[in-house]
Amino acid sequence: MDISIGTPKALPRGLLRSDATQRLLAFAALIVLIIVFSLASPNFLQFNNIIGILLATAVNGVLALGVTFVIITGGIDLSIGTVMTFSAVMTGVFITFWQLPIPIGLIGGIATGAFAGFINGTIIAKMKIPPFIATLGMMYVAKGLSLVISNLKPIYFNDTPGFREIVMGSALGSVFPEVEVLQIPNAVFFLFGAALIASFILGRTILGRYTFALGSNEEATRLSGVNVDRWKIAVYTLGGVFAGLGGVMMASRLNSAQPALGQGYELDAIAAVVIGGTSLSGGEGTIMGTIIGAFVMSVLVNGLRILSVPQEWQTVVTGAIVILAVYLDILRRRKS
Amino acid sequence: MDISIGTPKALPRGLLRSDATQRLLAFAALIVLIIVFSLASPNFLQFNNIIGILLATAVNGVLALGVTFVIITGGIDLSIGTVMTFSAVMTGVFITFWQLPIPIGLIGGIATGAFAGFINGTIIAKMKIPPFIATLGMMYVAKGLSLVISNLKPIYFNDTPGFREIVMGSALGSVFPEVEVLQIPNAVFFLFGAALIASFILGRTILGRYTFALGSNEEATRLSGVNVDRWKIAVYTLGGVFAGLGGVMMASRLNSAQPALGQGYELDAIAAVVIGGTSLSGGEGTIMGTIIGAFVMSVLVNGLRILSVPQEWQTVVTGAIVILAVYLDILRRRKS
Amino acid sequence: MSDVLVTMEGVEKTFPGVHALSQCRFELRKGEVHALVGENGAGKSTLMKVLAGVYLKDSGRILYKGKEADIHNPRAAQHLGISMIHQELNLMPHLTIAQNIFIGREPRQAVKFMLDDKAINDNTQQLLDMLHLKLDPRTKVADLTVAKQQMVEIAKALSFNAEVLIMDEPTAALTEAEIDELFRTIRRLREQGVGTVYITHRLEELFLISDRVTVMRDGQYVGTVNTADTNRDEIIRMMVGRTIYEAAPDIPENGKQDIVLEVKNLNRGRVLQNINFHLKRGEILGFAGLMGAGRTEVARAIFGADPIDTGEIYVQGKKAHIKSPNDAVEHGIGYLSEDRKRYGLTLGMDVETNVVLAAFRKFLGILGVVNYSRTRLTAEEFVKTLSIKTPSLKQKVKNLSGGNQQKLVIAKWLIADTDILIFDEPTRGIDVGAKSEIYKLLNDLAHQGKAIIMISSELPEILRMSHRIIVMCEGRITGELSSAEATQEKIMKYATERGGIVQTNGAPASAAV
Amino acid sequence: YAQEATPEATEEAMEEAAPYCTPEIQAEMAAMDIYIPVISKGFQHQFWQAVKAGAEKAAEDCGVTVTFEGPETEAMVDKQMEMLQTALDKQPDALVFAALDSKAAIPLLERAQEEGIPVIAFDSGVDSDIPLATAATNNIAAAAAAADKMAELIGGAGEVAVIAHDQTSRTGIDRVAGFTERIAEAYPDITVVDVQYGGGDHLKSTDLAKAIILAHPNLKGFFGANEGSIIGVLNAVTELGMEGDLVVIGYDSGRQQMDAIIAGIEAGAITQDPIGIGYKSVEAAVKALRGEELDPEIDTGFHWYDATNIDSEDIAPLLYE
Ligand SMILES: Nc1ncnc2c1ncn2[C@@H]1O[C@H](COP(=O)(O)OP(=O)(O)OP(=O)(O)O)[C@@H](O)[C@H]1O
Ligand SMILES: Nc1ncnc2c1ncn2[C@@H]1O[C@H](COP(=O)(O)OP(=O)(O)OP(=O)(O)O)[C@@H](O)[C@H]1O
Ligand SMILES: [Mg+2]
Ligand SMILES: [Mg+2]
Repeated sequence: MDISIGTPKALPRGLLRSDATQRLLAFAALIVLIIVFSLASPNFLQFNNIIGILLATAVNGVLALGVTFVIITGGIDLSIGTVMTFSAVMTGVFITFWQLPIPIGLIGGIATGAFAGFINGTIIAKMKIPPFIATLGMMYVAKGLSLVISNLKPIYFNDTPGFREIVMGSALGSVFPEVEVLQIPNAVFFLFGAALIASFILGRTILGRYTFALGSNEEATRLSGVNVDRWKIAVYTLGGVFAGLGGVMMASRLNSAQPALGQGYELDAIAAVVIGGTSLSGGEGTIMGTIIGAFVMSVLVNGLRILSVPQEWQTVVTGAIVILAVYLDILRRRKS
Repeated sequence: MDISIGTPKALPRGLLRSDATQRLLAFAALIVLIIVFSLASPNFLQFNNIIGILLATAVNGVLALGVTFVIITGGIDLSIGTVMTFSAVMTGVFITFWQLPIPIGLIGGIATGAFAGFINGTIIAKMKIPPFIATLGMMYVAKGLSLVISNLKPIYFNDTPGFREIVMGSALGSVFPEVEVLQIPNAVFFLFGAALIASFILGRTILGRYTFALGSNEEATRLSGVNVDRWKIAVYTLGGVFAGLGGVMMASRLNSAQPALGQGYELDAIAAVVIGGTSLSGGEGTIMGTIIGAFVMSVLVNGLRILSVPQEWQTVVTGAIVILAVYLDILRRRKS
Repeated sequence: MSDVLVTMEGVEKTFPGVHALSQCRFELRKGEVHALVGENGAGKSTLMKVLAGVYLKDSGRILYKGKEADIHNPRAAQHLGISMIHQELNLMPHLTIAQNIFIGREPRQAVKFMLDDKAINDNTQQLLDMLHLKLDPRTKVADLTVAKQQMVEIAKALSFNAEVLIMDEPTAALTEAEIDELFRTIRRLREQGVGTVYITHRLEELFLISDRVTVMRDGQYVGTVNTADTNRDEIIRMMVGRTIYEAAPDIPENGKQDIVLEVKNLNRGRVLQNINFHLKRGEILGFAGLMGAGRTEVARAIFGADPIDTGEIYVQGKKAHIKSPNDAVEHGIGYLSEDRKRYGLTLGMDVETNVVLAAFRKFLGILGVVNYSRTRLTAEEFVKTLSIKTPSLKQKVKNLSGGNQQKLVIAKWLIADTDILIFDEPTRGIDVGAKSEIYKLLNDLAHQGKAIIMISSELPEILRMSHRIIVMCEGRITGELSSAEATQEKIMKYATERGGIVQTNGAPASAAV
Repeated sequence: YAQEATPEATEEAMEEAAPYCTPEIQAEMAAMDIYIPVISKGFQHQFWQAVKAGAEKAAEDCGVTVTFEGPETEAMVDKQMEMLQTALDKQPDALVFAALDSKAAIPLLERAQEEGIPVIAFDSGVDSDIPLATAATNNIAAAAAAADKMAELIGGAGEVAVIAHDQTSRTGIDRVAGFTERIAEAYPDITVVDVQYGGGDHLKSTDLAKAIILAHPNLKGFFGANEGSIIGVLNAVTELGMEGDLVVIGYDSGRQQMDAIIAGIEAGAITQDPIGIGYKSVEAAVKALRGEELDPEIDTGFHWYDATNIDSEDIAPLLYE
């Protein structure tokens, strides 16, 4: 009886193979959207609009990267939206109020996110509070603190020359000033850089391995002698790092920290992750999928806007597409 | 060891007993809050403010009742906030636009909620889409449709005499017009009536049993020959019924259907459910707990307002209390 | 220094409502296989979980190599060299075999936080080769059958090079060839001085593998004997405190009975090919075969748990359209799955709800109101009949021992009162006493006119219980035997037309583990 | 059409700027321990913070205590009702209130009337005669003035677009309607090609404005109907390198908008007098408490400002960073 795995070496590696299919299919959905919108409006595929889409994806994409880790562990993070804001506000405090140098301000902003994530993780791992509740609480706390610290006023970076250029400048473009298509804002590279790092962490490091293990069977992971609490905290902290990165990117793009913003961003990020094929029940997911999911969301929103679809209908369509995208992914899995 | 049934009749029924402890402890937390606020402000315990708290709890409480069922199955419903609004808007369409009689309008509003819940359930059960995503999609769809149908404007019931009195009138008070403490608005009775019905369904009917069974082990329930799809749809539909009831109560209270309202209510309702000791992983929960949880939320908000705590700090405190309340519940469970 | 590895003394452990261990003791020596036996719920798993750091003892002492040891978590146990294979599978289904085996101690690359997946896979391959397992380290565990997952667990436990190896019913999901391989491995370890604790309900295994036997009853230590100085009956007496009369059940002739279930040309992918058979009233039809033969798949297909590609099912002569378990129950078919925790029980709910779960419709009043006094009476009755050990009807099922959980599943289907019952591995993980009760029950049910399919990997059980035996291999039915003509040899011939998971040319492994 | 967009009412409002609360009144009020809750339509936005600042200034000048609160978004009608109810439960001496939905608020205002609590409305009126006075900006007229400016600056013809904060809130509706209706009735050669809503979220408004600009290559002007919206438009223009190509007109103030006006990226904006709104409302409440007759309409006015008058005495005090 041929019980074992047939011709194991002939097959591509199981995990990789299923990833590849997943990417392909989510990617196909993205392509379909792009084709539909390009046909519907000549303005869709212009260079500037593409850059616009890339920029619109940048912050949500970075947030979604962090949430991907959390969701793979089987958890959820509702606080990333307001933690992002909190990080932006703290960046403002460091740079504008305390006049610290930009790099330190940026690191401080990201560290703020990491700290909030660390608290999330600690509450979840040590106090055994379900992630939904712990991060819901953090959502409120970060939101309130952002308002308190900023004294309910935006913090501007107008007196910090070069701050806006951090994500809106084009390092690549400035090397080739005459080539228009290379005038790509740094934000785009931030997004892809962050994705590469996330991909590396998830696929090649011990943290990535435990991320999957926690989501697959936490109790078994614990019984294997893994300090699951510590790794869970690490995962939420990492989620916070990405939220912090999103915060400084947001601050740089708006050249200000807007304390009242942020709530609702978590849902967009979670939707991106799930559209990208990461299962909410944990144990599986890919960074590539998340990036594609983030693009599906922003292409959709952008395309509907380009077509001047009334806002209320945009909302309806977005809802339907979120369900549809996930349904396609589920159909694909059922087949395979 | 005690072989076989021991002394079943001597013990109170296990389920009831654990409920009782739960109620007691969540109740204790509520009492502590009330005592603290009464000491801090003489205005807190006045009749009008108590009525205010009851009213503030009514809609959120009713929503939370529906979510309790959903959460016990191990699911989640993010759409109840906007489905509530959608129901309110449809009530407005029925009564104000189509001039249907009030009772039909109310039933229509509740049926709207039930229908949205039915769609949720169908997407979840038949398309196998995770509840988080299905109801996230429904959240957007219901929000968009409310705006589309109402044409972005509130629908007023000013031409429908008696509509506001449905929840804001006091049937009890009108029987004893001279007794001030009996001037309790009907909304309060709606809340407790709905809670009694919910409690009955959850504790005494087959739907309630299957709600628990689904949350405890869906696959085992299916393999016991239970038509889990059908019961899951029933649970989400029931959740929709309560959202619809919340919608007509909201409409009656504001004497108008406000189409832009609603998002965010789901989080308050979920928080109430979880504070009340219902586990997000499904399989356990009580209606009494949910009601207490809803009161914890509204007493907290009301008390902070009465104390004129700055709003941004209210947000911080709310976040912290949500975590704390759940933590207390977890501590209690760990002990028992 | 003596050769005693572990001494446990006066160990106490209580769970809410259950005094699981009282004044328990246990001793393990170097280079011995020490069997631990006892009825379901006797506390075997609990005692060993205390040793492995999964549960904290309430009081008592654990000496490891003569020194008092503080084992407060699984990692602490691992550091001491104690490794445990749990009764329930403890694997991460989304990870590969290799990743599962090396979880928590992954080889790293030069940069410390980076994984060395090549090393993981190579090491795992060696390990699997040593156990003669034809598995690819890169396969996801979710894609393996229960048996193969069990072998992965065993490989994992061995990979620790532990000095104390605890195996909690490792053979419950394994077939003969795999068990042989496992025993070879255990003997090899014994030579290397490893102390093995071996928990099992298959008493015949004691005499194949163990040096000493410790018996537990109701959370208490009963006694320890040298295997060579004892016999099966004595052990059973120690376990249950009485002698069990193991008469072979009578098999009434039932050739003239009507056919209640007929399956025609059932196909489902490569897993089920052309399944044809029938089942008569009052008959016990045994399904034999090696693991992965497709018996569970047949059952699930008939029960509507999995969709089928083609094929027809006739119940009482009429064609039945079974699309879901709900349809199946309506047609009078019940199915007891082989994995009770995952598929049989709502573990977080109480005993009462679980036993009536498949038959709620019988206890309804108007408006779907459940008649609780009737569900309680029924549950009480069945808990008594099957002597299910539970402190009350309101006890959560997850707190019952494995064997009692299994009885609960049986009770559930008895209450549902379906005419056709499919028992998938009904005695897996069940103690001798309970086993003979279940045999008797099956027999009684057949006498009452129920039609029973019994899937089992234990050949003696199949031979003893069945009127007729169908043997499967690779998703096909390869033979049918009447009870008169059936022998172990004939069944094995049909069941092993090709090699199993263990290579048949398994050279005695000489490499050190 | 009107070159000078400021209606006379505004001039009037500016004239009677002499503070009402003298030190004597301050002392008198302080002795009575007066408490006046201010229930606003929001609290997180700059505009409301400016109103709050004005209210607190008046409270200080008049020797009363105020608290300021408002729901998070202008959709939260019921939350505002709860705030109003709680405020009444605190047994205040007077109430200052900006209704999100004036009809919904009436029952509670009736309760205030019964309890003899004077009510002052601000920002937008309440459909009732309970409020003794209303301190408000006429948003429709203000947005119409913006439309006039827009028409003037783009030369009376071409495509323009609008981004507003909210499609259901009173201010959102009024400003969009004021702008688009004025264009429709007075400037047949101008088309409003798109109206979209960014929720007042700077980032979303930025992406939104960008998409609109790219979808309408012939766009000549862009109106942002509140601070978050106009910042989005400004970011979009800057990110697309189109500074000066579009006539950008904004609303309210805020540091970034003021900088953009000075830099010439934004042609100018309409400002209200949020500080004045807050100040005058509380002041009116004090007047009412002292039994004085009130002018039922306190028009706090709106003003067009641009690079030329941004530092002027009239305008500078109305702006907040
Ligand atoms: N986590 C727990 N919570 C409560 N009770 C428990 C728990 N684990 C085990 N028990 C109880 O402790 C007793 C001993 O259980 P244990 O699992 O050790 O039995 P066992 O001898 O391994 O039985 P089996 O052969 O059926 O596996 C049983 O009565 C069981 O119900
Ligand atoms: N999750 C799975 N993924 C892929 N193949 C599977 C899976 N489960 C079972 N199979 C395959 O299906 C076939 C039939 O397995 P099945 O479990 O029905 O066998 P069985 O005879 O009941 O054996 P067992 O004693 O293990 O229960 C086998 O070839 C097995 O490898
Ligand atoms: Mg056991
Ligand atoms: Mg099987």
